[in-house]
Amino acid sequence: GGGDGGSAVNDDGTTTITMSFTNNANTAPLVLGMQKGIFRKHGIDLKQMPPSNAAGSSLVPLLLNGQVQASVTDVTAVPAAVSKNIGVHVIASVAADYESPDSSIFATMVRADSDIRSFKDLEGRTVGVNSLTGFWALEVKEAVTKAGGDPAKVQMLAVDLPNQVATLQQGRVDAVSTLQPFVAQLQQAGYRSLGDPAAIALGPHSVGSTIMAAKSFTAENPDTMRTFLRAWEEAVVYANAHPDEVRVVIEQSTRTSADVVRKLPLPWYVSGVSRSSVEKFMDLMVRYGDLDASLPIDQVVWSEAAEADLSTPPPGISLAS
Amino acid sequence: MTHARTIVSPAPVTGRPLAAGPQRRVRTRHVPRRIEAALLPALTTVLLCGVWEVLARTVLPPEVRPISSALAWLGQNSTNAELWTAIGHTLSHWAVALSLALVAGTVLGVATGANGLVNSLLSGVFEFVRPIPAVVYLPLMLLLLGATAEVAISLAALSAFWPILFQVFYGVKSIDPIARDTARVFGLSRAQQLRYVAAPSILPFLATGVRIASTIALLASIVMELLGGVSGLGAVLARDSYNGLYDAMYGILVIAGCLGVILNLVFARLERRLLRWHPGYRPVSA
Amino acid sequence: MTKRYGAGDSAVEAIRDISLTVADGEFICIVGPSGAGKTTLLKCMCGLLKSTSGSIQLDGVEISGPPKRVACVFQDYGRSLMPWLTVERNVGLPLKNKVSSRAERDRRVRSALEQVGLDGFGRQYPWQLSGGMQQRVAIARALAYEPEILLLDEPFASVDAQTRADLEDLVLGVHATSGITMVLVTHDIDEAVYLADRVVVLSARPSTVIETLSVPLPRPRDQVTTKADRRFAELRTRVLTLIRRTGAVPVAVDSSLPERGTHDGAPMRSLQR
Amino acid sequence: MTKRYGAGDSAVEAIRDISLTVADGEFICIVGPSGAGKTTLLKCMCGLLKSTSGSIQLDGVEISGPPKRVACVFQDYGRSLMPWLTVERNVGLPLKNKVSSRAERDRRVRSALEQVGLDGFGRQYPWQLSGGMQQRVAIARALAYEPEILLLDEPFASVDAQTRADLEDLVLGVHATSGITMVLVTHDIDEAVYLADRVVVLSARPSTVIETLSVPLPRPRDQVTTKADRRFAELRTRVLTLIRRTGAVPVAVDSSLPERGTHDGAPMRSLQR
Amino acid sequence: MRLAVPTILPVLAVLAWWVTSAGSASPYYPALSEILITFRNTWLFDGVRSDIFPSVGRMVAGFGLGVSGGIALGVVLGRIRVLGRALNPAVQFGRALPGATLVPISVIIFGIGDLGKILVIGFIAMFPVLLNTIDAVRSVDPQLEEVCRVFRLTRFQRLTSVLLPASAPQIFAGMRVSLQLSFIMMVVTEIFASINGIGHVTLEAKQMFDMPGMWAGMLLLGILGIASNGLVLLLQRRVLRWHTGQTESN
Ligand SMILES: Nc1ncnc2c1ncn2[C@@H]1O[C@H](COP(=O)(O)OP(=O)(O)OP(=O)(O)O)[C@@H](O)[C@H]1O
Ligand SMILES: Nc1ncnc2c1ncn2[C@@H]1O[C@H](COP(=O)(O)OP(=O)(O)OP(=O)(O)O)[C@@H](O)[C@H]1O
Ligand SMILES: [Mg+2]
Ligand SMILES: [Mg+2]
Repeated sequence: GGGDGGSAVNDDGTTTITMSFTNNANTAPLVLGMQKGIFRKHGIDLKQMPPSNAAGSSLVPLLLNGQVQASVTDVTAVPAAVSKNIGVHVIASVAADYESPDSSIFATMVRADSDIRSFKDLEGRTVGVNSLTGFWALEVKEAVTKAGGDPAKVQMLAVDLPNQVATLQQGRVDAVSTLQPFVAQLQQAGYRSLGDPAAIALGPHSVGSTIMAAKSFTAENPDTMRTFLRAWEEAVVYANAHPDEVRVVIEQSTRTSADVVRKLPLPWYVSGVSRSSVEKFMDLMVRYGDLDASLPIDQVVWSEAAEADLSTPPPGISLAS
Repeated sequence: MTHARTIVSPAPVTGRPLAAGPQRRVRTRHVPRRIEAALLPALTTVLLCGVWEVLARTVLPPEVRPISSALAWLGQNSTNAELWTAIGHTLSHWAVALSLALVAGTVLGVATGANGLVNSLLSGVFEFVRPIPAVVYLPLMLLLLGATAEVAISLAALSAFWPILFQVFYGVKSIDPIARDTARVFGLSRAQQLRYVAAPSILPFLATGVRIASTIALLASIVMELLGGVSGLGAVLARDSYNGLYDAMYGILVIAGCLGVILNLVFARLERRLLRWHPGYRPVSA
Repeated sequence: MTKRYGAGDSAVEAIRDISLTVADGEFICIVGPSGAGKTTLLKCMCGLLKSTSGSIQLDGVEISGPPKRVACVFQDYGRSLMPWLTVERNVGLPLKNKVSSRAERDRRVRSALEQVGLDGFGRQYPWQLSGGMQQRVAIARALAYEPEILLLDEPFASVDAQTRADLEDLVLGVHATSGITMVLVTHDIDEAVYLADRVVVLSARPSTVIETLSVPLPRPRDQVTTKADRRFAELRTRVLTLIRRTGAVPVAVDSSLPERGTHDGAPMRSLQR
Repeated sequence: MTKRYGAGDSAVEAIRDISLTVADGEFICIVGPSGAGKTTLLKCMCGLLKSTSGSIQLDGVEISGPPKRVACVFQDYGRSLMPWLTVERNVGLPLKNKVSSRAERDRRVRSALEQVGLDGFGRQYPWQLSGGMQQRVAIARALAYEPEILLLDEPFASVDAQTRADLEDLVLGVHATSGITMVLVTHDIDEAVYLADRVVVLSARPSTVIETLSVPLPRPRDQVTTKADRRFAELRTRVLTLIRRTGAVPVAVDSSLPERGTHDGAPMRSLQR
Repeated sequence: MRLAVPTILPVLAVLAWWVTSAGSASPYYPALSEILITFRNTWLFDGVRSDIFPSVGRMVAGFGLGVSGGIALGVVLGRIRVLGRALNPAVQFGRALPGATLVPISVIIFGIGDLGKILVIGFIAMFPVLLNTIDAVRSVDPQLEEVCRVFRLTRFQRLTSVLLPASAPQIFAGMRVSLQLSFIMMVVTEIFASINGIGHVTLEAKQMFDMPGMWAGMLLLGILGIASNGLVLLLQRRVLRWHTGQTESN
């Protein structure tokens, strides 16, 4: 157990922070930072809770009871929780969405022979998304609206990421909204992309993957949290600067084969919070009924969190024009 | 009275008189029987694996991996310490959960089976709690207890508790009234009635219950690890499925299945020893 | 006392108003037509069933459950033996509370099995024995228990004539040496007269005592002299005519399962006082 | 034929070399000490057990399973009735395949129950009946089945003298009118002589036929005249002395559960041919 | 009076719940009154047709499939020992597969309709009944088997008149566990590829931190559980009348 919201100071003077996150491409800098001693250098003994399939709603209790101090989450979970008086907030980002010349991180895919040409054509069709609550469904709905369609006529279906390819292939769903490495797999198999719903819905470089913490913890341990964020920032910078090392970490921590990882477009790691991006997500949530009203940004994002710098992409990443 | 109807004819000379004294018999007969007993299930298993292999390679989508890929993955990872540690964690969760369920289920099963009042009192609460899956109230548990091994264990124990409770309940109901009367007349104490009359009557029911509960405890442990982020096979499964490692997913399913088979084997052995007297284990007559 | 099974329309009155006093050390035999209520009476006497009205007392104290000093041989001997225990352990089981020394227990078990002619079968299971042998195991269990009062429900029904005679003499011997009070239900009138101090003749259901006959034959008795006694033949004929008169086949009743009782989950047979 | 239970060290030889031919329509009674192997013999005859060596033939054809025209009354009557069926349905169950008309079935069931003195108990469950009544249900079931060969294993052990006499006469009557072949195991020597065309006396285990006695008493027989016949008394004494000679109490064997057999999952009691 | 006893503890529990939750500040432990309002809004009117019927329908179908399949297969595997031995590893393997992981596989194989869900529910619900049936038919009193053989009862009669009634107490023990598993699988199958259902609505409420909604779902599941268990008990009382009578005599 992790105590009652307080962070434990160890014998060697470091402070233990337990985080819950799943090993995937996005969370590679956390692992890299641990491996390179970046967190330890800042006096943070970062520990990972074993990976789980649980959605944000199941992770929040762990923040509240102090078992973990930070948790990687879909950004929409935070306003949803805050609107129900649950004390969590966003303290940092993990990775930003971007489009490179040959691929994007997110994509909505259809079969090659499909008559669906645009998001508007999704009307009357079924789209598989990882989860009905959260940014997946929101982005598709907004992309349909922007394309001039009626999202109410699109049937959303929860299909977990690993099985989306099969359901699409078998015609159980007409389209799936997915991310890397599945996007690359589908493209290789000849599936067609309708575009990046995140970019369409939120504009370029939105941040959907964030780190959240309990408000009570940040209030009681602001120094620890600041130190942690500084360490995270350094880890992000290091990761962005060392794509090869990132690929090795991804390969090891996800146990994906080197072949797949080599072809993978790397995430654009971001440490600060993009408040505008959070607000856009809240707007979408309000528009599609997941939230009654937009919340003041200070209730959702820790006031001391730095603003994200989304202007200059890291050197290893080439942006689509 | 014309012709002979039923004839019981004398034995040919083969009928070797068998006196009370010990007679040695060669044991060789047992060996082939033993092999035969193992061979049959092995053959059907191979056959079913073959069916899976063919189906997975032909009609099923590529995400459903053929058994050969899953086995290959298992082969590659047979020395993977992480995997073995995960299996160890899962098994320890299973063991503790099953023991807890066994104790609680037996005690409450006997109490509810033997005492109508206790049964009526508890049944309302029991029946309300039972149909609610742990997935639903997981956040509450995590909030109260955290994502700890204890949570995985207690939820797994709860799931395994029900089958044992019911089996014991019905076992108590099946005690032969004449055997019960006998025990009472001969002045056996309550503890002795439990030990010598109730327990053996319940045992066949309990044995089935334990086999059901053992698997449920195993599954519940894995699911709790998967959802709650507790170390074990479930946590490995969570990561691998998020990253689309299908061979690994099916490999872990195979591990779960094999654990089930092995644990069942252990219990079946134990049961055969304990229930030698029982008609199900008595020799087949004629 | 009376005893009724069930309640309401479908109640079965097994025993109507029986009054019986058994003296210490006495040997009583109960005879009566099949279905009369002999087993019911015996079960009431050993405290397994509660009487519907009236009372059953042991030494002036009302019985509420099976008293310690009573042992019983059940009519359905097959089901009264535990299939999970060997013969030896079946016989030894009730001794655990009475005899603390293990050696003494083993001795008693061995001697009881010997007495009923089953030495050497101790390590078999009851279901490996013939019907008559199982019945003798049940008798051995009761003998090894050394109760003060022994109730036997048709204990020799499944054994052959010779074994039966041997067992009769065994019971007589035990009665003579240890002074156990014995109540024995039998269908064999010769047996009843041969064994008993008094023979109680029951009527068909609902049963009442038709007559209680004293048997003034001298003890010790033996199969040859006693049965050759003139009074033996007289008593035998007496009992026989009494039983004949009662009509062996019980009156039919038109009763089915009590629908009402089961409706709301109540036990189907509840006892009324 | 011979019959052994189990294999190896712990085998129990129940029947050693019995040869018996039963003529069509004959009435055979088998007597013998308890544990001799009478039940075993009967079970072999009705095809429930396979003989260890030798053969059992019906009309010259080797029996491999229970033949259609054979019915049986089991010694352990209590456990041979289905507790989940009412008396009526217990008796009627085997008729379903023989009699297609429902009305005829009902008639047969009713008449069989009447014959054994249980009319009016049809809608009760077996466990609501006394021991003797249960035994009579088992007899009624076999009678209603109207087999060509009827095997009865101590069918009157639990009924009172009067009912017993009635049932004996019932069986005699059925035998006379329908010509059923009957084989009856009993411990009552009077009964054996009274009923049988031939009485087969078995020795203690491993049992062999000591002697087969023809009973030349005229038919129809009745309780009074037949039993008063001089030859009746002679035969009775004859059988008695034969049985005495064999030693009623069987030889003890020191055998326990065959440990070996259970070890590798092999059946504990396997039959050897 | 007898009817009152089972309600004592639940009534006490509800009272305690009402009192302790009345002024609760924790969003995870909302006031019972609030839960009841949500319950009424979610489940009592539109919810019956749109969510309760589909869910319960799938559950009943799956449960029925599982129980009948379990009994049928159990009789076959229990009686034909060779088959029982041969298929034992397959059975043990099958029941050790986590139900939750079967859902996506069934979506791939059977699609997103009701069929796949019903099959998964049935598959998981089958095993407790299956195991109990196998064990029960193997332990039928040998004496009764002999009766059947002597009176030449047909296979079907042996099944309906002897095997099933003799196994009934144990089958019912399995059925009650199967019923519970059906409920759980009903919810689990609605995690993925579902557009309606009790589990779907409840899990979505959970995802959206709508705690009264989640509690209302749990309340509904509990109520349905009590009701369905009552139905099974009613059936059991009919089928096992002889058994209760026999064992409760005295
Ligand atoms: N559990 C029961 N429920 C209802 N009636 C019962 C029950 N047990 C016995 N009876 C009835 O009570 C009567 C007496 O039964 P009891 O067993 O005492 O007879 P019995 O004298 O021992 O007969 P037998 O000599 O045949 O064993 C019978 O007519 C029987 O139908
Ligand atoms: N299942 C069994 N396993 C081993 N031995 C058995 C089994 N059944 C019977 N025996 C043995 O076979 C012998 C003959 O038994 P059987 O039941 O045929 O005797 P019986 O003549 O019918 O005796 P009774 O008159 O007491 O009923 C007995 O000594 C018994 O110990
Ligand atoms: Mg009786
Ligand atoms: Mg016998």
